[in-house]
Amino acid sequence: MLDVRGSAIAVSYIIAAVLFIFGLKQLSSPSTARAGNRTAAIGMTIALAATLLDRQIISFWTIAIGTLIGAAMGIYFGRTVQMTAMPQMVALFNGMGGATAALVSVAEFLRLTRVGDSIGVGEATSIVLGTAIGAISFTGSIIAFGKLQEILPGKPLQFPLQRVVNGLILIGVIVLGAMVVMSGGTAILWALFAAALLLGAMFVLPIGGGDMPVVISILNSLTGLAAALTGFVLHNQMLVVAGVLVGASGTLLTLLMSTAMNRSVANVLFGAFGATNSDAASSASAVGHTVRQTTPEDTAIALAYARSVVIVPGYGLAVAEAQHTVRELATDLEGRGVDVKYAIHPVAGRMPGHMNVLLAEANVPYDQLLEMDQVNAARDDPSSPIYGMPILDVDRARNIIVLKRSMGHGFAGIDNALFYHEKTRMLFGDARQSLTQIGQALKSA
Amino acid sequence: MLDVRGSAIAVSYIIAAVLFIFGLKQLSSPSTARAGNRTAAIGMTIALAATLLDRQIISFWTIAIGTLIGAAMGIYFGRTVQMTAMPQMVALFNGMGGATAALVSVAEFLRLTRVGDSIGVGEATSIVLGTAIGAISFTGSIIAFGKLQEILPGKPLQFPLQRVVNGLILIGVIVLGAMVVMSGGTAILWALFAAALLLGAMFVLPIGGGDMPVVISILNSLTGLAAALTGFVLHNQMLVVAGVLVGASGTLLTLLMSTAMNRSVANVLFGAFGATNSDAASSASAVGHTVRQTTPEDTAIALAYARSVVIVPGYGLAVAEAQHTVRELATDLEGRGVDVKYAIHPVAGRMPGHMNVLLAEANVPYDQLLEMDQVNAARDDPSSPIYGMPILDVDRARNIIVLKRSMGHGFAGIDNALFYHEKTRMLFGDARQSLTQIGQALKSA
Amino acid sequence: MSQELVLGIYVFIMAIFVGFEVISRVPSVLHTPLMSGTNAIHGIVVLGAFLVAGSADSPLLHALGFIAVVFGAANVFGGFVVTDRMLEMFKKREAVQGEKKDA
Amino acid sequence: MSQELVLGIYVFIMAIFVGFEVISRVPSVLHTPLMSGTNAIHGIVVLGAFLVAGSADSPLLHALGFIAVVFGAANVFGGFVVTDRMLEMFKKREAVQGEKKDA
Ligand SMILES: NC(=O)c1ccc[n+]([C@@H]2O[C@H](COP(=O)([O-])OP(=O)(O)OC[C@H]3O[C@@H](n4cnc5c(N)ncnc54)[C@H](OP(=O)(O)O)[C@@H]3O)[C@@H](O)[C@H]2O)c1
Ligand SMILES: NC(=O)c1ccc[n+]([C@@H]2O[C@H](COP(=O)([O-])OP(=O)(O)OC[C@H]3O[C@@H](n4cnc5c(N)ncnc54)[C@H](OP(=O)(O)O)[C@@H]3O)[C@@H](O)[C@H]2O)c1
Repeated sequence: MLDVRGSAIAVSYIIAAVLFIFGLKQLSSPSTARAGNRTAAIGMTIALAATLLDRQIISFWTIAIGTLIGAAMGIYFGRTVQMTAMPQMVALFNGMGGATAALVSVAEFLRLTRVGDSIGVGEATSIVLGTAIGAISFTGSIIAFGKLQEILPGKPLQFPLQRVVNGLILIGVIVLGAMVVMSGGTAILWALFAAALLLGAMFVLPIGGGDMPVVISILNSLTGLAAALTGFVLHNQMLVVAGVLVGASGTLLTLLMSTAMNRSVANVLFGAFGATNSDAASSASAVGHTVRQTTPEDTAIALAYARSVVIVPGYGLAVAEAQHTVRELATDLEGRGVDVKYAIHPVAGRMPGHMNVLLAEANVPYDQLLEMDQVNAARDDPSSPIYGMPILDVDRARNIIVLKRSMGHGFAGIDNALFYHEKTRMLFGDARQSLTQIGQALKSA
Repeated sequence: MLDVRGSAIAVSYIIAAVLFIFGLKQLSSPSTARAGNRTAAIGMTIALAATLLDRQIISFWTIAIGTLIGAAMGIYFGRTVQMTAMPQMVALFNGMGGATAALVSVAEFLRLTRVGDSIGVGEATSIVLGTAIGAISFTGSIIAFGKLQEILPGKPLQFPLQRVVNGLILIGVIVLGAMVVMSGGTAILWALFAAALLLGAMFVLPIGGGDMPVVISILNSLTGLAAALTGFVLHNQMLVVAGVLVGASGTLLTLLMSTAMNRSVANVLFGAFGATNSDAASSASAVGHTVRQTTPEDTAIALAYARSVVIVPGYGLAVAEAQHTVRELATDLEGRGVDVKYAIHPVAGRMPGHMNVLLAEANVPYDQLLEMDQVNAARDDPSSPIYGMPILDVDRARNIIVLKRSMGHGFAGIDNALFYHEKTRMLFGDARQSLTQIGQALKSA
Repeated sequence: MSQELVLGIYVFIMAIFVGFEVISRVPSVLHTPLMSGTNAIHGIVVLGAFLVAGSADSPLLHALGFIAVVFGAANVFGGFVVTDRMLEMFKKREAVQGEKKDA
Repeated sequence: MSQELVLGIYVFIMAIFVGFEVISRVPSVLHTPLMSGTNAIHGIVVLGAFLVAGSADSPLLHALGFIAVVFGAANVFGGFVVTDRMLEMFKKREAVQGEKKDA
């Protein structure tokens, strides 16, 4: 039986869980999404305030100082991060959440064993899983952050027998976990913690930078799961609900991305995409098709006299931070009566929906962003690693203009047949510079 | 702690709950709906089989015989009922479910009090609510059945001070319930049961037959709630989940219908629709517009030379069981190159979606049924009781032909301005006869 | 509040969300089968009647249990049968035309 | 199985259904905010860190609790702030044009 204070805390948690769900429901429409994020934040505030009422808490100093420091860090980074660096940011915060879940699990174990009671199998299992999953999520996210921030090389880092070594570490984690559940022992739990930290790093290192969005999404759902497991240990159902909601979200986004990339999740995680197929890719490009170049001036004229222009933004636009420039160009064209639309591939950019955020930042209204509704699976080359991936039918356009700096291959490391298409003109140069030049040329056209 | 058998039962219940949810999910598409109903039935089978493993059960005779009789009744009625009589059928089955919930609640109370233990407040409250709601649902459904089956008059049955009397019965139920929770007492529970039975009947009697669909939907959700409460008493979470799912379904359908009728739920329940407004209705018809009649032959010619025909089926089509005749007529017209569609008002017929079932019975493929997407709220007469109700814009058609037997007013008891529209032609007679005549005339046209 | 009550409230609330989310996706074409299908599902309360009837040790409990089992079983069987009959009739254009060719 | 475990399983399963139903309605335009918003929500695990830090009675637990609170708080505050920043930018055509007129 809970006393009055305990009941008040329990009711607050229930309210928080409901607010999390309502917040996510509001996220399903652009017009209510911001309110939804705030609804969830209110739920969070209620839950954390209720926790402070808990009789277990005897000193507030550590909590206050820790929260101040953490909040300052979070708010600073959250306010200043560039929209192009969103994926890194999510990875970093996700790693922190994973670390928290792991540390809380370890601390609960220390507390429960010190009291001397034997821990139940259910609780011990939850602690072991929470520790392991949280730790994997922590180091995995840090490596993903490093790759996306280009502190670490984006190319898959591979060494001989890598899978064997990773398999052994995994077995080690499982064995240590089983030992903790069966016989307890703080030292073993610490060993498990260390092994899981290692596993997280080793697991993400061999995955190419282009696949990081999928990795982050998986790690996000793992952190949610770790939070839910912590909820089982703390007998806190609200934590279970919140954790599971996040887990479901991460799982759905992972499946969605791998569908949009036409690859299985296993292939993403273990395929070392962009490393193994580089031979095939370079041989394909050796066929020696001709590439046709164009100039900003010619492009401006083509655009000015077009009836309809579809802009297909890719990662290059984001990296060059040319979203504002393209928006200005589009406004100019619209002023001339040209119909302008944006067609966005579901995995353009560095995380799902990333391009939409970048264009929204540049004040493009969201009702002008077309989702790719007509996708056309599988085209010319069945031996290509991206064969069957949904593609935008840009080659149905009367003219195609590709903006990039070089004939470089990008993250995927594969040649693009579109560049050699007879309707294609390449406009080499940094995306922002090229677009600025087109804009100037357009003014005088 | 549950033993092995108890655990097996608990797991079976969890599986059943999941199957119910999956079943309802499958119900969201016509192509999987039938499988969904079967999924739910499998869940039901698993749950009932698991219940038989319960150690409490010492004799199977009553269960076996009772199930046989009940199943025979259910299957017989379920197989033989006319599709036009669907609403009555649902009302009848719903009443039986309500009765079951009420009887189980009463029996649990008898058992728990006989053991001599004092019942907890939570359990006592659940028992009281389960008994009262189940009983209200039982007699309410029976009265609704009687009205729809035309055993009872469809017109609202009213007598002086009706609301006062109903209010007093309601207060009685609440007082008796509070007494049971506070002091127990089998006699008081029986009194509560009786009062709730009376309340259910008295509550539905003053509601007009045209509003029965809303009433049935509310009673359906009440029975779901009663089942969920029984789950609290029996400490059976699966019952809670199943009951709440039904409750949510009934609530959603109720809201949907009252939106489609442009009336609040309170207005439906307490407005005695079709009784109070009859004066206004008859005065409107006294204005003396002219009505233009037509013949089956003229209708056939008009149809044969139309480019597009939209059939707007109403309850008259259902009552006349003319769904097959109209289907044949439509096939004939399609053979002549006429484009035929069905436009279905959300509350046409006697329950939501009823017309769709009737047309499906007549082999109309479901992709030919248009849902009313363009509804146009509020038209000519703001003093009309149905002012603001979504309507199909039939008067935008080049020609309108109305099939009914007379200038009678139907359930709602309101005159229809459409009948006096200059583009409207009335074709009096039973819908099936008229349609058959049109079909014959068409063959010779 | 007991821990069990707290957990029960979570189950109750989550079931409400599941119910509304799942059922709001059912198109209006299928509302009649939805109503009769959910109607069958609440018949699950017959398992309470099984427990009463199977453990009855007085004529009164026997009678209550028996009536409850009859009513509950009628609800369950009737509800599923009639829903199945309705849904059997829902066919796609091709299916309907295929059938016509067969006939 | 204990009754509490059974109830916990119900909560877990129902939460899975709620999660999938609710999140599958989020359009792909909003997937980046969804990811960072849910990322903030799992920061709720910081409440466990509060309990550890607030009840710590050894230097080790103090240290663990402190680090966990810092990390967890950064997750929560950073997650919500960055999501809000992103969603602030999503505007309808009229809103965007209205703004342009003002400027
Ligand atoms: N969004 C998701 O959810 C998601 C999920 C999973 C994987 N991915 C992966 O992420 C990648 C996204 O595709 P992507 O095409 O956007 O990226 P990408 O494959 O890395 O290609 C980027 C392209 O942009 C060009 N570029 C870079 N900087 C530029 C600049 N300043 N100006 C002009 N062009 C510039 C590069 O060509 P130059 O070097 O010649 O300039 C390069 O070809 C894909 O590999 C995809 O599989 C995304
Ligand atoms: N479906 C739902 O979910 C739902 C929900 C709530 C309320 N309702 C109510 O249910 C009613 C449904 O509207 P409704 O127009 O279908 O029913 P209605 O208002 O009862 O009208 C039925 C009409 O059909 C005609 N009719 C009856 N038998 C006929 C026959 N054999 N041949 C030709 N015509 C015949 C009647 O005219 P004659 O007597 O002149 O032939 C009458 O005007 C409305 O009152 C609505 O508010 C439905």
